[in-house]
Amino acid sequence: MLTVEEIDAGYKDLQALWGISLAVNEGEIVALVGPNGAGKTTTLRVISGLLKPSAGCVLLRGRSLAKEPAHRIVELGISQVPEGGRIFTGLTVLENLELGAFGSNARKVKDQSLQWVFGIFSRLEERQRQRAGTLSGGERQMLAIGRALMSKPGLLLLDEPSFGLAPLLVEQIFQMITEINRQGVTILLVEQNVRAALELTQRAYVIENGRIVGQGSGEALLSFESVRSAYLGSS
Amino acid sequence: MTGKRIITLVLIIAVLALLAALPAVVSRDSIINMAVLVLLYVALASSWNILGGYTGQTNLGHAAFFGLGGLTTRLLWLSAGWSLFPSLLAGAGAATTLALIIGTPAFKLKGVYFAIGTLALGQVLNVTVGDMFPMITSLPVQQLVSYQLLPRYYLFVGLAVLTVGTAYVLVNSRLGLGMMAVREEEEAAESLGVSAFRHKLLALVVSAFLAGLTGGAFAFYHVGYYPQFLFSPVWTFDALMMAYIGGTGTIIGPIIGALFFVVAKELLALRLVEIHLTVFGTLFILVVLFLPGGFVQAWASIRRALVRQLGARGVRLASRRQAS
Amino acid sequence: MRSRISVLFVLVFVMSGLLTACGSPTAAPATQVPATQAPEPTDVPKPPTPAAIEIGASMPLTGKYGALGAMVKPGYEYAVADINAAGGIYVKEYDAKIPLRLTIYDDESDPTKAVSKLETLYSDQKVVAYLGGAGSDMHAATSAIAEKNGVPYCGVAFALWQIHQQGYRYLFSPFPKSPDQARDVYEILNGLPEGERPTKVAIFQEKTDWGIELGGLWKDNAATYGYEVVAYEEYAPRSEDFSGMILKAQAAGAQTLLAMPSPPDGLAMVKQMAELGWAPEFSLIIRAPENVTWGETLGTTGDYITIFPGWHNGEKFPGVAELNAAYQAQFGRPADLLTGPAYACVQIFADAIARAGTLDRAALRDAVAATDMMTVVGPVTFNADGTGNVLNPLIQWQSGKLELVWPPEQATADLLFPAPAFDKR
Amino acid sequence: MLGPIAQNLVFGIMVGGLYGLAAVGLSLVFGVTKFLNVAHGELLMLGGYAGFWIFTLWGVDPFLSLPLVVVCLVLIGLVLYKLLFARMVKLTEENKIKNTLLVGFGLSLVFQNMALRLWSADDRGITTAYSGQALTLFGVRFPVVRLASLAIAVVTLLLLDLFLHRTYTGKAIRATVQDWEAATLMGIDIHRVYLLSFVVGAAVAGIAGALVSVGYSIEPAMGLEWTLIALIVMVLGGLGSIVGTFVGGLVLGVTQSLTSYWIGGTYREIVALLIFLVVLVFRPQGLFGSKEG
Repeated sequence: MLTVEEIDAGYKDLQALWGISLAVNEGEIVALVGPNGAGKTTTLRVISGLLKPSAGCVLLRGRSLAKEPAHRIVELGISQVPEGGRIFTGLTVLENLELGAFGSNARKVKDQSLQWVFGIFSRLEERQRQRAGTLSGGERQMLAIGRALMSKPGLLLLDEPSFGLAPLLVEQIFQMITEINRQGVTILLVEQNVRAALELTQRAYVIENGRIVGQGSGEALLSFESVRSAYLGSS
Repeated sequence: MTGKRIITLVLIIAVLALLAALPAVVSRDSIINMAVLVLLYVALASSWNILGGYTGQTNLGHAAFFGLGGLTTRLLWLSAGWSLFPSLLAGAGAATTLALIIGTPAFKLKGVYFAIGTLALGQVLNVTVGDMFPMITSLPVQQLVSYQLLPRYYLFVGLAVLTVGTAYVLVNSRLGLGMMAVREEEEAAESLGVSAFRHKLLALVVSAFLAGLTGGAFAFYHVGYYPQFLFSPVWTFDALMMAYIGGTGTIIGPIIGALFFVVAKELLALRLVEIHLTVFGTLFILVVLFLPGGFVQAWASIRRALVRQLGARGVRLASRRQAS
Repeated sequence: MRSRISVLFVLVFVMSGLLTACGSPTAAPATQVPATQAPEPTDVPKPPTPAAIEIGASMPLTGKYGALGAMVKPGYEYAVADINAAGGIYVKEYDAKIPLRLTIYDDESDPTKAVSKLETLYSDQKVVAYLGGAGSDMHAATSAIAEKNGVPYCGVAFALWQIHQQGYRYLFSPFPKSPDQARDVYEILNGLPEGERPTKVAIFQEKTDWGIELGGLWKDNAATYGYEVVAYEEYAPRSEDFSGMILKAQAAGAQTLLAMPSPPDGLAMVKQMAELGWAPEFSLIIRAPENVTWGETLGTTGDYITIFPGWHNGEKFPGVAELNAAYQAQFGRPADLLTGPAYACVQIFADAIARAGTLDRAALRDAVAATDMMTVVGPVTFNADGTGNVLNPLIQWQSGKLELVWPPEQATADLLFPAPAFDKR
Repeated sequence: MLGPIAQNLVFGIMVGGLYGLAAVGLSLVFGVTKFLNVAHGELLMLGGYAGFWIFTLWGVDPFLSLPLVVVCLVLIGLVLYKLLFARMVKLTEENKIKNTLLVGFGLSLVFQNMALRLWSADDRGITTAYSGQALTLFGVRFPVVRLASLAIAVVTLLLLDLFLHRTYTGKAIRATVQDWEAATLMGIDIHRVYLLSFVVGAAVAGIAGALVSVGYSIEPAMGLEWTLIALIVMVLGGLGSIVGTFVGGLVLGVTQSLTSYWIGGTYREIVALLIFLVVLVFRPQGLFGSKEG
């Protein structure tokens, strides 16, 4: 479904990604793991078009996204949940969700999508009239994911959905992610919580210093020595 | 001593020599007058740049310091009969005092709130001075008859040198590093033990002192004006434009900005009486569009491009040599 | 290295300070280029005749005084054109008629720019006389430059009297001043039958030097002429809202309004007077209603207001008709209020140059001081302080037109009094 | 005693409404785009001249011609955005403020001189047949022109508020104000949002200018003063709140009027500015601004 080929990218004079290649197949959950500053978020930004690569290309179902501006890529079916959620705190929960369905196609089926999202995150339905700024950390993350789902994406990019959440909540969020995937949404997940991520996913890529250094099935990687020592610590 | 530094030093000496010799080279008062204006704006824009450029606090009330310095100096020098240098110092002192008074409340404000807060503060002084001193201040006839431009010119030379020199010394000191750290990331600076407030206040005080001195020099230079005139927000905006168009946060930026601003505007005003402002406005927009970071940044990128090109050619030459 | 640069800065600063303090030793008047040679023995050949007599003006063509500058500028230009059409001015020193050359710069209503423009005129064009701009702040700055450079200066469009009391020798202004305006208004009102006079006076004083001067004189003179100031309100220039002042004047039962607002203030003031239903029987509003667009902008609301403008194109002096004709041809209306006085300034200089017989500035200054001539603003002589003895006409907006209503021998219409309520105009 | 004060209050509210309207346009543009367009006062001036021109050339009532004025300013806004401001979108916030300030400064010079050539430096204004009329209620006079101006200001404000809160585009604008990158991830084309806000800001400035030409007067050099007022009111109300900005304008207008009645006309500006500063010291985010933004 998504193919990333030999991407170089960076900010100003600082190159952050070096020849990144990865592929996500329809229906999969794929994780991208690695230490802080390895280039995980940058990779997602390239895929969603916020950052244009200096070399290489991103293909969605074989179609190049090189010339598409970020807001068009959403309409083409890639939706990103940015790190920290970045919900619109000054707007209500409902308004946040509505904005998720901003694209013209998504807007036509807005009410349907809303029911779908409320089905997954029932808490959001209860709080739909509230200002998003008043939500708790877990609710904010749910809203961020729900908002991304409103565009009816084929591919959902999740950037650190577990960040800053209590372990219990993390488990809950991951269950919901599995549920979303089960309902037919392909997922590319960036996580620092490597163990949780690898348990969840079929396949994973390991990124370090802007380069892909390993890949394999989740379980295989869990037993991958360098991954073990580097990210799972002594446990 | 690196080669680059020697070049800088030679350039500085050359500019200073030129400034010193200018009156001997040109005998026309109009040129000296224009030079006075350039130097005045060099001092004003450089003093603004200390707080606005290096410390990242956009002060839109700079005219208040300039005006207060001018007002105090003029009153002491002209009305109270003080001699010039004590009056100038008193003017700068008055501006500094104002800076100390307003510093604490002003730096509670961040970003655009600070900018507009200082703007309002400047306007308070502007209106108050207009109200309290509605009368013109003109030089008395005896002084007019014996008015000499050259001492005034040299005062402005000294002032511009002092301002630029202070800015240079300051930004190359530990304090200057702290100021720039505050500009880049206030919280990060705090976490490194850099007190944002103290650095901002220091920058404000130095900036106000120099602006006050500049105002005082203007008071010594100008034959007749209303005291309120020095408090007009236009002084602030002019200084800010010059720093911006030259390049904020650099020593040379405000100097180039002032030179461009004054000379271009003056020459246009003399040649195109009817449409000079339209032309200047358009020119200004074009400069901003094509050199978005100001002259200094544009020069830097041109140089980078040149170096890259030369470097590439160098490589090509080298490889050709190897091939042959 | 860094410290070396710092030391350099300090050194230069100290040196320049010394230069400033001692007055530069090289500060010999290299700039004092003599405009002409001193008179010489007759056997020496005459100095070469200059191609033109240079005169110059720095005036506000843009900025807040732009409207005033626009009225003054054509006055200078027509006068110069008329004199040159007659071949120029005969200067005895050269035994030749020399044309005038007028250089005009825009100072953007900014006194600093005005100063630099005058310095340019002095050092580049080497002008023998300055023509003034407009607006009292501008004159205050520029007349000081004239004094400094020793260049005769003729300025109109300012009634400020104080400026003439500083001992300036080169400043001349053939224009009515505050004391005239403060006296004449009561003289005119006392021409009305006793019992009909609007004796309760409200003064709206702008807090500027001229406002303070004129407002104070109006107040001081009131009692002498049998008037009572029932409301005296000060305001800062550029106030949008005058309702507070109007309400007080209205409550005090004022019948006469005396004010000197700038154009935007004057328009706002009169609009709000209409809205609040306060129509004084007599209004003297100097400055704002001089704007040529006053009648067009306010319609009937602007009627009945009187002004001391300094001049009016209905005056019956020689040259006025020709000036009006030229103005009509170019602008489609007779000459504006400030155009005549501006024209007169050039006439005065031309006359003085001819009498002085030289282009020497000091001699020219003495000749101007001795002026006694007829101009488009009537007979002009100067007092020792440089103020002119000139006619101070009163004009009134009547049906959207400016009519000259005083003095009677010049009048083009009668003074309309009392003014009716605004909705009855 | 109460009568004059009430009367004074009426005038204060009316002038405050204009301050508010002038600031609302600036606040919208700044909030969304972080463009600090210091030529805002000049846009106001152009709006004033547009109304004035339509009135003198065709005799169209200044209130009826407002839609035309809006069209003019929308066009001007479009051209300015496409020609100049669109190039600033990609800059960092700090550079955006800097560069737009510089461009705005250049523009203000150009517009001032254009106006000077087109309409001369004379002060102009619109006086209609009903200009001096006033409704009297409990002894207080309500000048019809000012009443209508205030009504238009309020309606403009309410429409703007409805637009921002009830329409999809409006919500997209508000989302962009908060986090333009997250907004992009929603599929919002921020270029269009910027363009729209800029144009709407220009249109609101135009309306304010036309109302100024009816109630007061206009001249080519009026821009700076109105830009300063708009900046101060924008911050007084607090960024990010349209209604707050408008209320900030009312507060300023009323303070000025009451000051000039009670303390004296010379102090109206000083007192208002001091109150503004005091507000800032105690509420550094303005009257209605939230710290969250």
